[in-house]
Amino acid sequence: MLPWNYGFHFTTGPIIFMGIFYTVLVIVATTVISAVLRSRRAMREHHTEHIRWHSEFDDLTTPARLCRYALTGEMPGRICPNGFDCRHCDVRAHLVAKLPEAQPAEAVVVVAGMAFPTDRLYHRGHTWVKQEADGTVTVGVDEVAKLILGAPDKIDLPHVGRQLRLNGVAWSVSKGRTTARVLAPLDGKVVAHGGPADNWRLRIRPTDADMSHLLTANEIRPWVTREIQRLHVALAAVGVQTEPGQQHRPDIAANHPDADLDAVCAHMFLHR
Amino acid sequence: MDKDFIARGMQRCSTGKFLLWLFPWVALLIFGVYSAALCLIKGLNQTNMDNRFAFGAWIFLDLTVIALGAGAFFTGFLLYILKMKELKAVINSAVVIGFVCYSGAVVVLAVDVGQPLRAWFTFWYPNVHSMLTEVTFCISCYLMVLLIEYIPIVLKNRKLREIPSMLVFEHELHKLIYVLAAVGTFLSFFHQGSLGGLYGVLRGRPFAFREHLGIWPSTFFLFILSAAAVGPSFILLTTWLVEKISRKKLVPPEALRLLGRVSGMLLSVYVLLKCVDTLIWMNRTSMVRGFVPAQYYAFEPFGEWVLFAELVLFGIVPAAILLVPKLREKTGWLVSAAAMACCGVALNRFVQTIQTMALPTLSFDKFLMYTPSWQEIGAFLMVVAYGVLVYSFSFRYFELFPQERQLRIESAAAKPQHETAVGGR
Amino acid sequence: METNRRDLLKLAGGAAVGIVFTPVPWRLITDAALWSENWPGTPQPAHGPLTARYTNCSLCPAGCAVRARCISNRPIGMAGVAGHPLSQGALCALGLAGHQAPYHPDRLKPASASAAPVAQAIAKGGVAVLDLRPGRTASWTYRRAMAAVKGLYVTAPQPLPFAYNLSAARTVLSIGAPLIDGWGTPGNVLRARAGFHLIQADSVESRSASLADTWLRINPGSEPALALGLAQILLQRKPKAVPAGMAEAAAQMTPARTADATALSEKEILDLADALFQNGPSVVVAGEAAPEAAALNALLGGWGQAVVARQEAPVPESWKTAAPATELASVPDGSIHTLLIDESAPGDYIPWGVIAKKLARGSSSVIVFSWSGTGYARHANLALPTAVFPEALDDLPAPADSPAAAFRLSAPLVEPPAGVVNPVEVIAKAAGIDASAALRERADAIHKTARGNLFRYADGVSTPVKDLKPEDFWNALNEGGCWIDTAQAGAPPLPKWVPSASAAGGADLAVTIVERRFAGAPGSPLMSKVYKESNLQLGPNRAALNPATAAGLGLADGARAALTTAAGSCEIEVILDPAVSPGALEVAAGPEVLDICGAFARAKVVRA
Amino acid sequence: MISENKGNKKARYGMSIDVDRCTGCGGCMVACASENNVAPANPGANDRKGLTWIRVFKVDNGQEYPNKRSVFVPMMCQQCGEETPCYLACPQQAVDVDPSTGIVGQMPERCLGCRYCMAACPYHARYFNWWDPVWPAGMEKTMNPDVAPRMRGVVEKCNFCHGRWHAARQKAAASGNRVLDPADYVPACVEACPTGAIRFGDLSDASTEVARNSKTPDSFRMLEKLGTEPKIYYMSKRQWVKEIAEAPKLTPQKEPARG
Repeated sequence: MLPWNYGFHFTTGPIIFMGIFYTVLVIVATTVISAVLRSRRAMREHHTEHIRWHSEFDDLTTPARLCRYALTGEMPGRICPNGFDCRHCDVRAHLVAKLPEAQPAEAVVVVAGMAFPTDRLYHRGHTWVKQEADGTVTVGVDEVAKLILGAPDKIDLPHVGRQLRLNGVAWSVSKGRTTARVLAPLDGKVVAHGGPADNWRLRIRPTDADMSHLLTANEIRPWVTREIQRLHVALAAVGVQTEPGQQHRPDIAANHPDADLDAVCAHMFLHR
Repeated sequence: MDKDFIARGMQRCSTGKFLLWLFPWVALLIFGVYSAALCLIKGLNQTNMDNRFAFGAWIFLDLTVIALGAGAFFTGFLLYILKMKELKAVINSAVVIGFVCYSGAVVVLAVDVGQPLRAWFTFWYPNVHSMLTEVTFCISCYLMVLLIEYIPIVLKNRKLREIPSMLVFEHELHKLIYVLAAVGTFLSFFHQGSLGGLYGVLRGRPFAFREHLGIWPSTFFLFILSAAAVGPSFILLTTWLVEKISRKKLVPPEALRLLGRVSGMLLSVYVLLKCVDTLIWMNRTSMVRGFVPAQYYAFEPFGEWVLFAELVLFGIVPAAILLVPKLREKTGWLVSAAAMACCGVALNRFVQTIQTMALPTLSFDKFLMYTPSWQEIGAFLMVVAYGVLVYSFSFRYFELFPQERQLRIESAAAKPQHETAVGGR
Repeated sequence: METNRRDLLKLAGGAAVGIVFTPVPWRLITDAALWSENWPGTPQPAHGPLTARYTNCSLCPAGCAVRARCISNRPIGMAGVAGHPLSQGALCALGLAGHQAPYHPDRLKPASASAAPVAQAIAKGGVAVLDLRPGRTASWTYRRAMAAVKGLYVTAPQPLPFAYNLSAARTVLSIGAPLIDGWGTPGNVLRARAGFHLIQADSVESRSASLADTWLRINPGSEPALALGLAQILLQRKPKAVPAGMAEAAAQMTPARTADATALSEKEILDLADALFQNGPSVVVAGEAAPEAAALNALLGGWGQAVVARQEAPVPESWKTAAPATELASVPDGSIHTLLIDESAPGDYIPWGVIAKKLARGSSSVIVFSWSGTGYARHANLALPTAVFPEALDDLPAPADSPAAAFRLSAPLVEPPAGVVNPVEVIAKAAGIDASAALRERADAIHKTARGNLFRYADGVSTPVKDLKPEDFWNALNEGGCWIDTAQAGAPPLPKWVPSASAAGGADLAVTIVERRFAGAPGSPLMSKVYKESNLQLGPNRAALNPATAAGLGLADGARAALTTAAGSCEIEVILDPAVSPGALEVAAGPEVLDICGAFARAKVVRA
Repeated sequence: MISENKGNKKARYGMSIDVDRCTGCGGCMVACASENNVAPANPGANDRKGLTWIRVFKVDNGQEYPNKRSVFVPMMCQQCGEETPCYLACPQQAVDVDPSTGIVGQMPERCLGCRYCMAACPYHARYFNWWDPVWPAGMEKTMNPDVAPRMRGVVEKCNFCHGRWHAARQKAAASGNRVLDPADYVPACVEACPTGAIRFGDLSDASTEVARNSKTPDSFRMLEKLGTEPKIYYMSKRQWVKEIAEAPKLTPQKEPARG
């Protein structure tokens, strides 16, 4: 084991053998220690939300991870490699340059009886972002979210002043036995809380003005169509069958109290 | 309560049903712990081993279990080093199986030695000439690696990942997992090899002794190959079994077929080399030492059929099945061939350990038989029960098959569409 | 520069890390391991000065000379005494670990049992002493004591009236005798072995059979027939002396009949007779067929040379009025009221049934002096624990292979435990005679003859007795010495022809008993090495059968079975051995087996 | 261990055993057990679980009566000289080969009890302590203080009476000698053998009886073709006895040897 131990001889055999053994130990120890150090740094630098999102994004099903251009049919079947952060995506930059964005045709896009105003941008986690005059943004949940959860029993909003991270948890919503986490659509600091009456939840001062990762008016229809399909599949997987062409009545959570809506929420709100 | 620990979107049976499933295994575990405790407290006189049959059922089962557990390192190697992405579907399960096999084997070894409290002497005063030293060092290092590889699987549990530090550590560790996979592959190569070397170096046992290549006997390399060949087969087999027991689709069929193909390729290379090795051993190695090989098979019940079964029935036949794509497509053939490959390696380990011990070396020796005592069987069943329990808990609370959710969603998606199509007509 | 607490802590931390890179902690761990290497409960023998002490082993009648390696005077190892005229430096397995005999688990525990009943019984009358090792000084004391109380001194059987001089023999026929495995003085036999041709007639492949020049596998129980058949042939060659009654008995035993009885061919029998006749001097040694063998010896050329009159060491004149020795067989049945058995010096084990017949019905009592709980103590009304070798002082008569008279002491090497009784003292005292100095008296009587030499073990020097003072002679005997007579022994008186009793049993298996030496004396617990931890010798209560015989009885190797004879039944373990004659049973001597198997016994074996 | 005998003449201790003279009395087995503090058999022990550093086997020529012949063959550690199988097997250096004596030593206090050495030994000369050693009350007083008793769960074997070698060496050192007096170092079995069948001495010294015996045409070693170079030489004038040293013959259901 050690040069000063019984039976250790400075000959080739023991030196090679123990050399390999200690090398292995050092490599394993280094790996674990560096993982510990890196996690400590990540914790210190508040990368938790970022890491959570990326680790969960990898575990999402394939249809949930489709690129926005796959939704619109420009790049069929493409899986987003960036965790829905298009701000630094080369493909998007390339496509934006090639196809200048068309102007929205209508003020409200209606899909399956749900209204999606085009005066705001949409996040894949079913929130919307509306620019306010004072430079802040309003954040609320879209109709799909309301379709699933209806009026929530309990909402846990972040306290004012809290820094939200894009795709981190913005707030959580409870309904019955189900808890869903609503993802933050952008980086920013919470400045005010809203309520059901205001039709918005948070007012945020963004820390990054780039909102190119959010869906725009022309993408709403293909996206929502796809989301409704996903919802049907998710409901089917927990035993809530939908007749072809049938639409769900709002507040699915209340209509199907026995179904495992946890799984459906995770599926639709993009978390596990 | 229990439900909160099960990942969202995973369908698991009710707590009551789970407890019902656990009950027989826990009972078996208690019986096994009692058996092992008898061996530890009263000594190895509780076994039917003796001075001539110094190694018995435990060593045979250890060697088999470790060969089957090779799936962990080899799947890791294929996934992280050779980048066979399909295998991501089974890697977590492979790691748990590897962990269960190795830790179980180490527990049995601890019972098997006469003075378990002196186990650390091997590290303190290692004899580098001994194959067992190599085995001990590599197995303990690899068990450590497996334990570290198991950590991210545990930390991904629904409740644990709510703790930010756990989440972050899991993420950071997982990023470095290829280092551990590489180290694990290196260690596994050596200890699978040295387990083979364990018997191949026994100059005093011409039945086991083999020609050396460098410092290692040929069995060193054959054990590596055979372990690498059946490791994937065993993963295939267990995955299929878990699918049957849980009545769920857990991995895409392509992953299983890939495992089968890899297994088949390696198995055919192994069987070929094993045949060459057997011929050299029969015509040279053994003869030079004055031992006529035919004599090894002159004692019932270990006749020539053992050799035939090992090489042909459980060697060439499963290799051929696994190499034919048409047969691989059919689950029945695939699983049967994998099971045969596993039997083949178990038979090989049996021949190496038990037959070696049973055969006489001196002209006035008897051919010996030995039947394990109930304590020996109990102690091994303890490990089996332990393995099933660890795996059951892991399957229930951790995501052993990352594609399970996706497959479930896919099958849910496929159903209404199919119905629509029918309705449409 | 100022040092603060932080600096000190840093220093301590640095030192701790630094120490890890020095050998110190690792050496400490290694040394800690050394301490942990002691396993609790394992005895640690004490050290002390090493010395050699000498005595004679009294575990069996051979009485081999012993050199004991002692630590602080405790014997820790035994070895033979090189150059000893009788034991020739050899020691058997029993003697090599004889110093451990006192610790055998079967030893009778010294209890508070009092010897008072002995005195009461002797006072009542009708008492008999059974001496299993006659010829000792203790035997003389018993005879004197019995003479004083009109009791009976019983032996069984009487020692042969002749002794063998094997070194003078050129051919030795052993009829079922364990010649090489324990007969006579092992060292003496082994030394003479090179000079004679050994023919072993044995129904099993005993160790003597495998080491013999010729092994004749005879039917078990046919030993007397072989002796008679040989006598029939030899009688035709006009021997000088013929024992009375022999010619008549042998006349019927033609070679054809002998061949029929023994399973040998006629030619083999004639060849055997020729070998004995032509390659003389020849002697015959027998186990159970001793009477026939004795008579047969008289027909051979060895009579008077290789077979001589047996000599006994001189005894004081005053002892010669003692009671005569009576053979157990000639004691009337049901006549003994109180039987005192001295098993402290074991010899041949007499089946209990033979003894029990002699006891008076109803009111008899048996008092056994023994160290072992496995012998007659099982049948006794009172078992009194005695000392065992090397705790007791006793003397050893010359064995059957010593042509000269001899006298040696088994001097104690260790103290006997408290609570043991000395049978000689107890019986002498109860009979009212003083025998406390009997051994010394006898030594003086020997010294007075001024004959013979004293062989001293410590230096291996032989000194004529006439050159020694009585005191020195006595001391030398106590410190390890052996007196050997120089007087020439003549031809023994012609024996009378007495046919062996043979047991009837028809189709039952004929029993051959081996390893008789273990029967009376358990010896060292380490004897387990030769019969339990290995199969070298047949262990107690194990029986070997020919595989064919066993198959006929439905017995497999290792089966438990019941051995049943006319006298009773006991449990045995069966092992298979093709060397055993079909229809025969080789069984290791043990008190349970011997109790039910007399000479030429026949037995049934039934699976348990 | 290596430096201990530096400068001394290297010895190669060995034995010659004349099997024609062995009577199978078992004296060597008992003397060995007594010398080396081997405990008596546990009640559960049998011939496969016992402790017999030297064990005498009764070996026959495989024939039926009247051609059947048997010999007694004492088997102990054969003190292999080359590629010592047990030495190479032991994972923690509990087996050593003393270069100054050629004796294969066993350190039970170092032994883990893995029994790999037992699997490695072709002579079955190694024994495992299946039970706690138990000496009947009082018998510990007869134990040899020069030999440490072993504990349950370790392997032990013949070491040519290491205790006696040690004592002889101390005696030689005390009188200023560098070489031991051969009369001082005689293993217990050699001393006990009543027929002198076992001889002991330095094989590298041509003047010793063992060295001469080892070179006679009658001498042979067990399984010599394995190349383990044992230092126990057996001797017999009979051809069939010499053949017992070779590999088992093709007689499957051969009668088991007693021993």
